[in-house]
Amino acid sequence: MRGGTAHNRVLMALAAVGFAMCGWLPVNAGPANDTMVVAIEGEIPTLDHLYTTARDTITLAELTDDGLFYVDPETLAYVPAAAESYVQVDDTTIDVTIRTGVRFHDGSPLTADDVVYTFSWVLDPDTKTNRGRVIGAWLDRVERTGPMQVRFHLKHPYPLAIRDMAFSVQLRKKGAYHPHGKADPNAQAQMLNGIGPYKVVDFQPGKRVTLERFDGYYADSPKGRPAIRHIVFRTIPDLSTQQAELISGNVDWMYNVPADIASNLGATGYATHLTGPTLRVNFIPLDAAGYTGADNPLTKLDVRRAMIHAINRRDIVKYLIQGDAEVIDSACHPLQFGCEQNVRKYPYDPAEARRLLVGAGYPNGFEVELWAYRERQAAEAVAADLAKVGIRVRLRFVTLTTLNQARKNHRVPAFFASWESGSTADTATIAEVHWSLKSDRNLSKDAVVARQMEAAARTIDAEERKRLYSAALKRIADQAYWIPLYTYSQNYLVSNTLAFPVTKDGLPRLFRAHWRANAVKASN
Amino acid sequence: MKAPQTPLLEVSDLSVTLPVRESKLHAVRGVSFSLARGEALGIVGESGSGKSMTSLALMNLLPKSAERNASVLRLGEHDLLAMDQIEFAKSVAARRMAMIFQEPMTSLNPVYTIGRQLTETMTIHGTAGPKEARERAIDLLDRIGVPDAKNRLAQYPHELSGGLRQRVMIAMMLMNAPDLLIADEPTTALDVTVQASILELLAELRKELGMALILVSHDLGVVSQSVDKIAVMYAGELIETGTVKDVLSSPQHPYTRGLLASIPAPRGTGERLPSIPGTVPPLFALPSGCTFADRCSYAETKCRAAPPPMQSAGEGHLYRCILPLNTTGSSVRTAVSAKSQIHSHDNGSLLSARNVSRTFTVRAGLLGKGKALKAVDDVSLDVAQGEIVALVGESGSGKSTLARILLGLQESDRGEVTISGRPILSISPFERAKLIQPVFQDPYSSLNPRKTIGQTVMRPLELHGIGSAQDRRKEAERVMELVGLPRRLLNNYPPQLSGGQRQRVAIARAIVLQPKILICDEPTSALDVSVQAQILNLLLDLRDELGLSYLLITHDLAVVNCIATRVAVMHRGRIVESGEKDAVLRTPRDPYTQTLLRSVQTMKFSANPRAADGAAGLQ
Amino acid sequence: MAMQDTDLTVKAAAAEASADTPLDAPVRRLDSWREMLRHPGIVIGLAILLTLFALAIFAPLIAPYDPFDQQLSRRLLPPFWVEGGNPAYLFGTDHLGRDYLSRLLYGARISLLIGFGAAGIGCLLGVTLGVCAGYFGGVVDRVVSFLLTCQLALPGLLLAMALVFLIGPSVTVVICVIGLLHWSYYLVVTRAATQKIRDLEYVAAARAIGSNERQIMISEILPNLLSEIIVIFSLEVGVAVLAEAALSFLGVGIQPPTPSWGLMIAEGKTSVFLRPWLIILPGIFIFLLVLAANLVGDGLRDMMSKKSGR
Amino acid sequence: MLRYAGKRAILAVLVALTVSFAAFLLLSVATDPAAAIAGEGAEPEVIEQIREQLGLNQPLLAQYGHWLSAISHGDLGTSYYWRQPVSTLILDHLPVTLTLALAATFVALIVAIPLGTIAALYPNSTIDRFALTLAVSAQATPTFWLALMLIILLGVIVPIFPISGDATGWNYVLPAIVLGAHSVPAIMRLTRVGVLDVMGSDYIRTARAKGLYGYRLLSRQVMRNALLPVVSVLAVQLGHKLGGSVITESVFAMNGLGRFALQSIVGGDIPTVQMLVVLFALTFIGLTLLADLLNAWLDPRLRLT
Repeated sequence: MRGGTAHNRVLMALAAVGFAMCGWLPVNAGPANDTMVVAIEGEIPTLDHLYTTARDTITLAELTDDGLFYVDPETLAYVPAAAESYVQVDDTTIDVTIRTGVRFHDGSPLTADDVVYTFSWVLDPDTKTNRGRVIGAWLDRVERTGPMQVRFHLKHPYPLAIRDMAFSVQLRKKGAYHPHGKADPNAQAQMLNGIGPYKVVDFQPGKRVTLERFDGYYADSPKGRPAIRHIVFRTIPDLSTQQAELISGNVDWMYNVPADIASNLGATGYATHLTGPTLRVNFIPLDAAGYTGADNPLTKLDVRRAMIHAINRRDIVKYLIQGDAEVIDSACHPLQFGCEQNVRKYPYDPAEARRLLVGAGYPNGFEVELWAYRERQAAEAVAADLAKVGIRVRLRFVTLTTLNQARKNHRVPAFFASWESGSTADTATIAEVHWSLKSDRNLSKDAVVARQMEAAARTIDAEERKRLYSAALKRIADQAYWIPLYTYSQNYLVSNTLAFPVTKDGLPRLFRAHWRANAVKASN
Repeated sequence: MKAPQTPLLEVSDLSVTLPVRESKLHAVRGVSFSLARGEALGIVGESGSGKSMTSLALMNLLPKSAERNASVLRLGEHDLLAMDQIEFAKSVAARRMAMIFQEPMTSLNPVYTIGRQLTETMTIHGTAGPKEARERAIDLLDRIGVPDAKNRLAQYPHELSGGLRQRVMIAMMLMNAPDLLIADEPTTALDVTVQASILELLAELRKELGMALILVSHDLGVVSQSVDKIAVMYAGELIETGTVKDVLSSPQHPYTRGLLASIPAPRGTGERLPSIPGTVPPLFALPSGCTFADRCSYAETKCRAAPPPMQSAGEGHLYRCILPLNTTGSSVRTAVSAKSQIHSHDNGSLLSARNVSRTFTVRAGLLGKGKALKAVDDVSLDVAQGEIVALVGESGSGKSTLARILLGLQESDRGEVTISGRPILSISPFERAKLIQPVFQDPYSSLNPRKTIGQTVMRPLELHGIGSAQDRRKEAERVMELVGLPRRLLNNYPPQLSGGQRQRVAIARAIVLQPKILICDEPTSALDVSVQAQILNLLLDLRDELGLSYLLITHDLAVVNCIATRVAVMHRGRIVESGEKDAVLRTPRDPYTQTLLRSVQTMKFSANPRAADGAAGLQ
Repeated sequence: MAMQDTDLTVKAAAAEASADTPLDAPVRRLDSWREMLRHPGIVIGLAILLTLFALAIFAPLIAPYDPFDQQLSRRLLPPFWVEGGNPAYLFGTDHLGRDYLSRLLYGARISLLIGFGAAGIGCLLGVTLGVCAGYFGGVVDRVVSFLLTCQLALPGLLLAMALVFLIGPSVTVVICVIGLLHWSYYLVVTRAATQKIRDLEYVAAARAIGSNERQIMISEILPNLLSEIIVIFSLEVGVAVLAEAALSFLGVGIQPPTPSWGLMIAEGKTSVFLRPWLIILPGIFIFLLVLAANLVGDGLRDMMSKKSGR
Repeated sequence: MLRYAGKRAILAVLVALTVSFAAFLLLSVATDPAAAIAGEGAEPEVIEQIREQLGLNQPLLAQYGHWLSAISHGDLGTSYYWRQPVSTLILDHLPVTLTLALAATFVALIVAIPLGTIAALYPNSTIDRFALTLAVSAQATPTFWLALMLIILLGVIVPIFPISGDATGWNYVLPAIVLGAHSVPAIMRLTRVGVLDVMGSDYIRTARAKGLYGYRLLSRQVMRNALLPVVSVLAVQLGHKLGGSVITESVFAMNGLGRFALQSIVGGDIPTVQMLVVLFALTFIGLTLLADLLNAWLDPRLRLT
């Protein structure tokens, strides 16, 4: 059996060589064949959003998957999607009615069983989903109360339950992870059976994902019916190659473009430069807990404060990040609920930084590793600023996976972090994952902050939550656990034939893109 | 001249120049000769004489950059001068005129079968179809004495021995029955016994096919046996030509005389050979006078003024010298005679080998199976004080392995080597170095090119910590003088020296530690005849002055005959015969020794040795 | 032929190396400076190399700015010949507003250091192994040849990437890893040459005067390998520079803010269509350095093969 | 011939074992696959459990033994980064790399061999100088730089060829040129030296004495000898291309094994990298073995050993 399939694969591989050599023609980008080509820098190793937090996969999952709820990108309000409605029965019970007529890509209808199955899978720690821990923190169990009704039992009051259902849990068909009766977490990695507006027709891991508009998509979805028939995600690791492809018309859409390139290229007229706000903030957690060494310099408060003083964040934002970006002082996005702005501030002051370093016993500075997986330029700029006060930064650019691994092994004294909060304007979405004592992103080990953040996340009372966040955020700033950097604006480059509505939360909703009227006409 | 018919080959005023970096090498100048149908001409000369260039020039095989000029160059009805390369290749090469070369090992294409290479000679010219060509090839191989000719065609060159390859080569060139065969040193790379059979074959074929032959060689012996006419070349010029008898029995040019005299001939032990000092000059500038003047003891001022004209010394016997006919014969100084007696070998054996054996395991590759090869098999040998023992054998006879064992550089499997009664392996390398030293064959590889002559000669002293730097320098200078090297060469590097000079340096290095015995492994076989005589004389001189003993390893029986006192003949790892020189050479008992002696190309028409001794420039 | 007895890939490597180095001329010498200075390739190569060396050594004196000095307000200035260029920054500035010329000059230090350092490590390793294998033959030779086969079989760039990535990138690590992966040519060539020299008569003569193995290897054999080693060394300098550039380009080599040419290209390539000079300039520097090293190596080889009469 | 092949094969196995051990050792020491498999935020106990499951707490040699025996049973393991069997991944990425390597080798051959031959036939001529200049320049040009320049020139300014991806045959043109250019110097020099050597050899003198000239001399007597060493080097070059086209594949966004390896390295997926290293080494060994047999077939002298 095994030998047989291996043999077939070899044959297929050989056939592929033949195809490639003969020049089997692919679909081209553009309105002519109704195909939008999306260029992404990273590779997509798996289609299953439950198993990754990679940004490109989130963008993709918006197309292939729906959750029970959806965030309206215009109003940022939570609206029912696969759910028809919900009722908050009490602080810890939510009843959800499932919309009829929702179909999986294989044609089968969505039922309560599927919802229960999905959430049970996510809650089971053995399945090791990426979302499991977050959901498991508040959700106790999900109960089927009718063919189209489910009841969520919460462990404690949780203000973001609907939000988590909207962002974190994409619905799977019952048995999706048990292809042969046996649990297999990889079952949906290669061929996804979702309920989103697009279905996957071809997936070549690390290379391309080809999507086709799902004709069975439910008509009353808040996402609406997509305009473009095919979407192709192509991994083009090299940003310059992406640009080349965009210029020569083989790519329609790219994002995460450095601001200056986006604006300069937009100015040439070859492509359209779009920019929009995001809820993304950038910051650098510092190893105040001494994970990488009990008495490493970062455990000293004055050192951490000196580091913030040393960085000219204003210039970095003004010249490097550009756009709508702003310097932040608090450990959250200013637009987020509970994001206290009245915290201790550390203006750019290299002299003060040096003074603090001398006071902390580092007159000659010290050497420290700064890990980063994106924002190379900003990380370099930060490193250069720190070098000016004598802190010699060794930059380590790695992938997110590697960073996660290293951090888990306590090898990371400081890392250039970027958090998008799942496009949610609530401090809870940044606080939980960064300040929980269980999280390896939390390099402070501060029990007080952890307790306050946790309490805030279990309270529904808005004033009380504000008070808790304010206290925690003030403490964070005071202790300089993070170097807060700046908010971020998202830069897109799209082909001149494409209309793409920029979203407020920075998460691209590609199903809303459509061809410009004149472009379609021209191509016809 | 009463040429009965128009000559087959006519060469007049042939010259070849080769650009070497910025200057030009005048390799061949003003060479003229002619050859009748079926006639055989031998071209003789030392290295650098231009003899090979002349033959290559005839065959259009000169290097691309070379320039060939002549007033007449004609083969039968073909005017070779008027032909371009392609025309020549189509109608003359291998059809009318063919050529065989010195290196049978490399002259056949290793990746094609013999059959293909043989038949190609015909098929490319369209003189025969593949089938006929094949038949002709089998016939020829048969005729030439290649056993099992039919099956040979499928073999590759590397599957044949050197002698067979040379035969295949001859067959290949005779496929189209050419009018003229040029053989450029056809036997030099072969063992003596094979050499004789190839020469015989060439002579037979020539008669049978009525083909003319040009035999190019450095070996007068080889040439004298198989040709009608001889042309002697020196420094790019033809200096004497005539019938074999005329040239060999009454040589006119001082160089020819010297050359003949330098050939080692049997003589009283310890007697020095006549030799010509110096070496052939490379000709970058056209000479203003006689090119031999610098080495000629008869040279006069007018010799250097203008190139000497050709003189006639009888019908068809010409020589390029201003001296009148037969003048050199009478005013002869005889060679310096021996200075001292030969030490008797009563003092017992200095170097002694008893039942020495050595087996090699030849292994192919990392995982290959070993194959035993007996290089030295139960050999016993003695060298007594003052003796010159010659160890004679062909390549592969194990003589070089024996030499390394005797030097203590290699261990024997069985048997024992003693020096002055002490086992050689019990002597420390330093002590051993002061007893026994080697002199090697190849003057080019025996000196480290990265070291000056001074460094090379002083190195043994330095290594042994003898004297101060100054002392060592003085000692080096003394030894250099002893071996006849000018002191100014001390700071030169080996590439700047001639072959003879290098061999002198090698000897200097060997004697600087004042050893008792030298093992000379083919010390002169890479040298020209005239230089060989110089080195042999030096060895004799050193024996007399320093009381050295020699073990002389050689394949050249002439050299043995000339200076050895005792002879041991080695064949396939064993010593098949040994004894006093005269006994072995005159009345050989072992069949191998007999074959060996028969194969030696002795001079036909040998000149009167005394007369030859009186030749020019003898020391 | 000893070659075919030993190993499959050794032969291939030898063949490849022989295209680069005159295997058949182990005893030729390169001591004529005058002759060298008449060879146009060598002259040009040496001139470029010396210039780059001078630039690297005197970078602090020549460079108009500190290569690490970041002026974000002046980032991405074009060079002076492009419209909008500022004559104070001849080659413009990079994405962090650092003077490009200064970074290029300091980059010469890194490239030269890595080129010569890695080639040196490889040389030490390869020559030692090669001479030992060639001289002792037998088991030593077989073991070394086996090692060589293994080394050749390993995918070099991939392994370098993985190792640098795992150990953590720094100049020292990059030098060591590149050096450790580039010794095969030295080995192949010195082994073959040593095998030839080993059997030459002056080595036997040296032994006969009482020299021991070490003395023979150091005093008789090594000096004669010098020409080949210099040729390979200069070619390997080029190879090492390119390897470093490739690693840095892929992000697993030299890390910012160290000015490495490969890294500068990697950093500049995002705006290759808007600011092509950001990659063309360092590209030219890499090209020149490698070209110079190759010209010198080729030239020396050329001279050697001419001397050996090829 | 058979014994020859057998001996080479045994040697190849030995090399493969050594190389795989080296790859295993070098890359195992520095990483902890258990932590990677456990995923983000896993508890230490879970990691320990996985470690036990995978046998990672056993001595290294025992681990190597297990690893090897798994491979010999065709089980190359599952990548935790790609969440797929490694064998599937390799087969998925192989066609692109194979096509690219063959195309690049083809490009190198059609440029290098004629140029090298002509250069050798007319030494020191203009074409010889041109060939040598080309070789030196190609040697000195960083691959990635050439790739970027070609993209700008032939992809954007004069848009003749597609710039990225591996969907059609045309996609392979630029990458093949870039990758091929890398081998041109070596093959060209080798051809040049080979032809030069053969032309100066005694047996070519013999052939000329037989009356062969021009094209017939070249085809009947010269090329087979001159190209013998090229065969070996070609195998080496092809081997390196199969394992070393990381840069080309990255710049041109081709989804071959090279980029797959790079992604696995930076993704910290060391078991996959180990497998790739072994795979490349095996390919290399296989190719050189092939070249050896080819050489033995072309050169009768080798058949004796």
